[in-house]
Amino acid sequence: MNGNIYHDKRAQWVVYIVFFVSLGLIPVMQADPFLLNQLAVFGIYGLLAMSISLCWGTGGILNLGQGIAFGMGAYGMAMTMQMQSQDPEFSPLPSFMSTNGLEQLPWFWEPFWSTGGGIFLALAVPTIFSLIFGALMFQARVSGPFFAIMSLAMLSAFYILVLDMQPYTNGANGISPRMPLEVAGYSLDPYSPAAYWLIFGLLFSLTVLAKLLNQSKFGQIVRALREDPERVRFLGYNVALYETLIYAISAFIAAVAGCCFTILIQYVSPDQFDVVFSITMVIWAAVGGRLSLIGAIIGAFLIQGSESYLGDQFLNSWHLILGFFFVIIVRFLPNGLAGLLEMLLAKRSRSSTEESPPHGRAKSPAAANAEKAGV
Amino acid sequence: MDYSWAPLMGSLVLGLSIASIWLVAALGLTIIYGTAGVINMAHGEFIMLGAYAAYCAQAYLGTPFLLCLPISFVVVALIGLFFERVLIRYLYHRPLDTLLATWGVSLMLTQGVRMIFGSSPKYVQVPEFLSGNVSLGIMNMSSLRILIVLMTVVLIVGIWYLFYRTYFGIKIRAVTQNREMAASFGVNSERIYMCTFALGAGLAGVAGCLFSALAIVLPTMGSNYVVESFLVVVTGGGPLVGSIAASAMMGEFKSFFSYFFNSTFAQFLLFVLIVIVLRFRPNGLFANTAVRR
Amino acid sequence: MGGVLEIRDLHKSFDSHHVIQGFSMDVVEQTLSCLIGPNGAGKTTLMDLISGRLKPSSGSVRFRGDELSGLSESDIARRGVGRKFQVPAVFKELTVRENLEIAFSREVNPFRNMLKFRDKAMLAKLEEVSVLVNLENRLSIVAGLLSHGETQWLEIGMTLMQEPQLLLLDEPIAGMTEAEVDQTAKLLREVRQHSTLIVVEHDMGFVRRVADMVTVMHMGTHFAEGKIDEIEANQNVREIYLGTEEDAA
Amino acid sequence: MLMQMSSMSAFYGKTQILRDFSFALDEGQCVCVLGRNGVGKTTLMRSIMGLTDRTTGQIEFAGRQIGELPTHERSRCGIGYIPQGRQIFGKLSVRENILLGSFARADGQVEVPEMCTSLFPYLAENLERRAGLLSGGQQQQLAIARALAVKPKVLLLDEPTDGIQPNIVAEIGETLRMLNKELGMTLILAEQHIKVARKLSDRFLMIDNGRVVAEGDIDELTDELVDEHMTV
Amino acid sequence: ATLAKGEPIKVGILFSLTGGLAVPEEDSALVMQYAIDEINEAGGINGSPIEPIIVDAKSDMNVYAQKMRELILRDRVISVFGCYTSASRKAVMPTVMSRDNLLFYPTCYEGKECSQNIVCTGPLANQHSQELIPYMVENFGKRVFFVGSNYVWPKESNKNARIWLDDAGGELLGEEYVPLGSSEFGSVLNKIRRAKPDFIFSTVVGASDIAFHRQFKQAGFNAEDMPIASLTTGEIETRAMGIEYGAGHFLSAPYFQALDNPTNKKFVDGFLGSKYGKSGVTHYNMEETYNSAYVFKAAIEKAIDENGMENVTPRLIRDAAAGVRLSADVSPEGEVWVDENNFNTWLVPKIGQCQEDGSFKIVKTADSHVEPLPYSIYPDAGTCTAQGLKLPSGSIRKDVI
Ligand SMILES: Nc1ncnc2c1ncn2[C@@H]1O[C@H](COP(=O)(O)OP(=O)(O)OP(=O)(O)O)[C@@H](O)[C@H]1O
Ligand SMILES: Nc1ncnc2c1ncn2[C@@H]1O[C@H](COP(=O)(O)OP(=O)(O)OP(=O)(O)O)[C@@H](O)[C@H]1O
Ligand SMILES: [Mg+2]
Ligand SMILES: [Mg+2]
Repeated sequence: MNGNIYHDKRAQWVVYIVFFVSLGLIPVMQADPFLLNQLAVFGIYGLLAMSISLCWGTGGILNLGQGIAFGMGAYGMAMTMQMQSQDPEFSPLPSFMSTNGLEQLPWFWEPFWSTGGGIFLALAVPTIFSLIFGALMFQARVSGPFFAIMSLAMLSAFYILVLDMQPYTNGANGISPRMPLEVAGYSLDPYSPAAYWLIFGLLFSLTVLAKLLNQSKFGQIVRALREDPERVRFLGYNVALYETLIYAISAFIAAVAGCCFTILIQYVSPDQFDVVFSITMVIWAAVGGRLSLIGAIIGAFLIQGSESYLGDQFLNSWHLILGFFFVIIVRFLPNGLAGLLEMLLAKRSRSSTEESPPHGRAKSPAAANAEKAGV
Repeated sequence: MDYSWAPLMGSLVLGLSIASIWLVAALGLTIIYGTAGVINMAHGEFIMLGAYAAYCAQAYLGTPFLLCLPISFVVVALIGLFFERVLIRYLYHRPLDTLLATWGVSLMLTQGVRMIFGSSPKYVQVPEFLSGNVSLGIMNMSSLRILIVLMTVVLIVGIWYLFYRTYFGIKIRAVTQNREMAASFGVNSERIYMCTFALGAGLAGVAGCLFSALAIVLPTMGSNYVVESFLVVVTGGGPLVGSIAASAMMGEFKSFFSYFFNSTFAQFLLFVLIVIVLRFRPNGLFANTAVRR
Repeated sequence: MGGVLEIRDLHKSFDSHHVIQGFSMDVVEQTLSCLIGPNGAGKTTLMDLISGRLKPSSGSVRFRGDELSGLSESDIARRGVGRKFQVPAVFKELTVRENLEIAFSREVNPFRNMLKFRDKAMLAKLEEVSVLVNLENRLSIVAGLLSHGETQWLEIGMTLMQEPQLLLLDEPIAGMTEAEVDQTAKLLREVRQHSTLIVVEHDMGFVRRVADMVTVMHMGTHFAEGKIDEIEANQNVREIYLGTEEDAA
Repeated sequence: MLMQMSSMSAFYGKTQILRDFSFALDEGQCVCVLGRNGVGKTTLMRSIMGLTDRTTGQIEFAGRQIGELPTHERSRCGIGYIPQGRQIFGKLSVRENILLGSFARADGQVEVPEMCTSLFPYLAENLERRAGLLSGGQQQQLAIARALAVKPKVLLLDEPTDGIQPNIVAEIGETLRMLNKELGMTLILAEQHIKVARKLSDRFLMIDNGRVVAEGDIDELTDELVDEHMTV
Repeated sequence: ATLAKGEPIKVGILFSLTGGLAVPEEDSALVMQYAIDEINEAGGINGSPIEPIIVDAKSDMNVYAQKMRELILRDRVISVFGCYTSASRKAVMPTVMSRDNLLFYPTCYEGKECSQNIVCTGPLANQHSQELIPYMVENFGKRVFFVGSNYVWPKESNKNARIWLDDAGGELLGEEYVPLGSSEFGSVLNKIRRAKPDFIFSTVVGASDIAFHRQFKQAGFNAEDMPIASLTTGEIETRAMGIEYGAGHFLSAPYFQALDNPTNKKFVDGFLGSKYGKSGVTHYNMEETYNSAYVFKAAIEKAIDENGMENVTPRLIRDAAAGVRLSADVSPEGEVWVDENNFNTWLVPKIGQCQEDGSFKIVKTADSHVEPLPYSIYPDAGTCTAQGLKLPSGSIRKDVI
């Protein structure tokens, strides 16, 4: 199985380059604002799927509450953009606050007057929250399904909190800043190639960084603790710390995605904290292949793309199809489409080298081998 | 507001009612998780199916409400059985994957029901004596809620009897503890898992039938119960007593928090409280300490 | 006679079941002590207590003067206590090389490890250890595909990568062939040059070959201690563990 | 011929434990399976019960091919299993443990058999105790009682004296002898203690590295053989 | 989006056909298709048929926003009909405004918006309770308890209601909000029991509303002693909860199925007889949606007349909608017209009481049309004009949402 090109690091980087170069070229060939905007939104979904892949695929931490970081990032950015459109002298108060009986800007809104400060908070707050929540959970050795359910519960708690704190969040109506984000005097039209480049650049650089992280010693240790945290502990590593970090890094990526989302859509609502949306992220990663960063990204593209384009024809049965497809993937392809590719490549390399597998029916060596390098 | 003891008693009783609602919703989940270790994300949809089964029985056969309870049980148990056979049984050794796969099932069930019945709410009629109210001095409770409490007690006693007083129960507990050894003594563990899953699904069906009278019958109604059910099971740690204790705790806290704050914020506080509990008892209140070697 | 490891009046009970009952023991630097005793005597539990997996009910475990009980597993490992499990615990989905690389835990700081891709010191050590445990040709194999003996060796190799000062080995030769056992014995004697070892083993032949000192454990207590000959001659030990000729009649 | 295995191999995952294993057993015999630690004695028992990950080859029992049957049906053919480490159900009561055994009875009767209570008076007196609270020796008695409740044609005993105080070892030895000699029950006994083996069995089967390396009447079990294959 | 003669005029229909909001919205989508069919059969618009593009927003605000982008940018529709909750409206408006398209919003809402890209055919908060509160106070007593779902519309409606309540000399005993979608009313009902109000003013929506009415009766309350005056509980809701739970309670709406006029008879018979009428009822929301189609027809025809078919833009349609009047033989609820400044609708609120058979009996009809005032309770905020919100300072802010 040395022959399996799937695990060849150089081949993996080639795939990365081809993938990102072709994505990067799209605005050059296509300037349709809708398409660019939509692809940019898909890019955000890709970021989210990639963050899930990092946390769940590499670290084995199934996080059904990724929407927390995503939503916090989105709200942070929305607050920043909202304050950009407020006038410090004449109308310092967003209109929904006065509706809800506030007379002064709440203290935690103050930093959002500054665009830089706002964006910093939009990224820092979810990351710090994940550090704290992760540390609490992982130090108590909450793991597996229990962690999944707890992250889900935490997500619901946030959903409810954001709904309830109407004076500060505008409740169910969410925040719709009137104007696009303005950075250094330049207004970022969400339908422009510039917005596309921004998202694409982030997706590219964060994915590459995540891939490097996977290949570092850190990534190696995290993959090991996915399999047997106990053993890693006895090797002298602080498992809770590692788990917390990979969880927080993944949350940070989701927060970045959240920020971008608001830039593109100019709207946030508690639905960012919706349980179904967070589970959908997991579906993207599962379908694409949770062990592969790029697989997860492609999973997001495939599912959201088909939802957008098949959706209208299959209006009534889309969920039925999605559910069925997902069940099939989980049942037969636990490592998603990337796992399928790996298996096919393994078969090819084996038949070409005439290397017969050792006896046994359990897992194919390829499956056992899944993710040694984390594509 | 008047903070004397009478309203507090009122919320205590209300807490009991909320607890029984959550517990009856969580019973099926508890059994499935406790026995087979499967996290059944489609549980909410099984509840929904129970409600639709009651609706169909009433609309097409004219079955009276109380008779709908066993019908819901049987129908949903059969549906559960089907999914166990075609899907779950391949995943018993992959607990996280059961969670995902059952979520896929839940998507399909919601959409399937919507395609058959449409997304408008369905109406289940309850007999006159259940749409009233019983007043005991300072305490007040609707008869339907009393029925739910009674039904919960009956189901718990039934499950307890089944688990601790029948041969089937010995088999279930044996399989739960050591599947291989149970098989070595003639227990067909596959079939036990299958029956347990069907039983759990059936119990969800009963819950759905009860809820159809309390709230609303919709394809999406399951999601209203599923998170709370999970929390009951997770906080309880798996065994039946755990779920009873957890739901009692959660119901009373919810009721008390709602008394002092509003319902929304009460819900939030409750979730935070559970996170804290889990921080100190990571495997739930009544977890079996498993020996790993 | 002061030791690297001093265990004093250790107690451990599960619910009301007393597994370790007032166990005391000293281990001298650069020796190989064997721990023997009937099944359920509490040997593995003792290992768990030393390595921090279990917290003692009372009593103390001191390693080079530091109290260990109360520290976390990783802290204890950081102090130089390595451990091999009774049921081999390697990362089956990773390659042999990766298993060994991960075990090299001189650097545990996650932030520094994020920047670590190639580590000279680690490569040198890996080279050394893989030869020592005879896995130098199997480095790119997924650990799940190794034979049982190789898996045992891999785990020993992993503990060696940790560069431990005190090495706890729980039944290291279970499932090994005669030749492998020989090699393991040789290996352990070599390791003893710079580390202290505690080995739990049922195979008396092996014990005889490697042990400097033998400690017998029985029902959670320190039952007997001495050189192998003394132990084998000890009537009480024969009775509880080794068996006596008379019984056979 | 009660049981016959031919060219059987057993695997855990990809690791092969038993290699080309063959042996036959007559009714009423007591065969002792000997071998060092980890040679595959337990695996042999488990492959008879169908508990390994994969087994190839044939097992014939009481005129029936059972190699393909699921575990629970094998036990119903009349095989009682006393696993290594006892593995009683700690959370069930003593009575429930024994009743569980009788679920595998061919006649479908569910009861605590006479034989169990008369053989093990301690158990008879403590039927409602939680089995997890019993001491090791008592648990071993319970494991035997549970297997007897199957009304088995053959009893598989995996190191039944393992970790048991010497006086109880003698008692158990006595019980097994009685079962075999007086009630005519067939026994397959895995043992590391030669003395126990010599005392109880008619035949022996020496395993090394997953293969049968020697076989014969118990008298043929020479010290040389023991030295060669069971280093002590 | 440009039009050509004879080619279909594409419009978007954006409602939730699945999910929790599907209950009211799916019917709106159906009635919209019915209206479009009706218009097309009558010759379409200037000879061009209307082509509806129906999408499902899945009760998810992100999907509303996403689908709105698809409709406007990809499908290039000239207008969109849709949304129900305020949240969904807020979700789509940034897109609608930035692409200068037009949303027809056919339901009741709280107001306090002044966007130049929206036309609303439902009642505003001020139109809703103007008649209802005084009527209830007069007939049942002064003590009232407010219950609502926890979001903006109920809160704003309650603010409005409080003003009418003060006018009528009523007393507010308590105000409770339950989470959207929640079906647990135990603690709210306990609080009501303690407060002993004369009637309840309810702005609970959706599935919660049904649970509320059921548990209200089950808790031993009844409509004779303590009726619920609701802004939402119409024919659909009543049928879903069971008529016995709805009977006796009150609803304020501009339209009831039971309205007795020939246009309504034609609408009810026609709709229920069509392939879209499977639900068996018509409902105020549906009627408002139906009307929005005719407002659109009138406006686009006017825009075509004035500018020529090729030049029509969503903006021109919106401008043309100012003052559009639907006469009593088009609008089932009776004559209505679109305000020239704020593009909400002048209408006649009515109060109905649910009967034993589930139909509503009109117990009161407002004497005249009520003016839509989006800023009625925020007089300091300014007034809404066609160009934008005119601040007290005199300056104009556009796109205020
Ligand atoms: N977590 C636990 N809970 C309850 N009892 C336990 C636990 N761990 C071990 N025991 C009990 O403690 C006793 C000692 O176990 P231990 O594993 O230390 O024995 P050992 O000497 O290593 O035996 P072996 O030679 O079989 O490995 C046994 O009776 C075992 O059942
Ligand atoms: N579940 C398993 N997975 C993988 N390998 C296993 C498993 N169980 C046992 N083995 C290995 O199979 C080999 C044979 O084990 P087995 O338990 O049959 O030995 P044994 O002869 O019974 O030894 P003992 O005298 O210690 O009981 C051992 O090397 C053991 O490590
Ligand atoms: Mg041990
Ligand atoms: Mg064994």
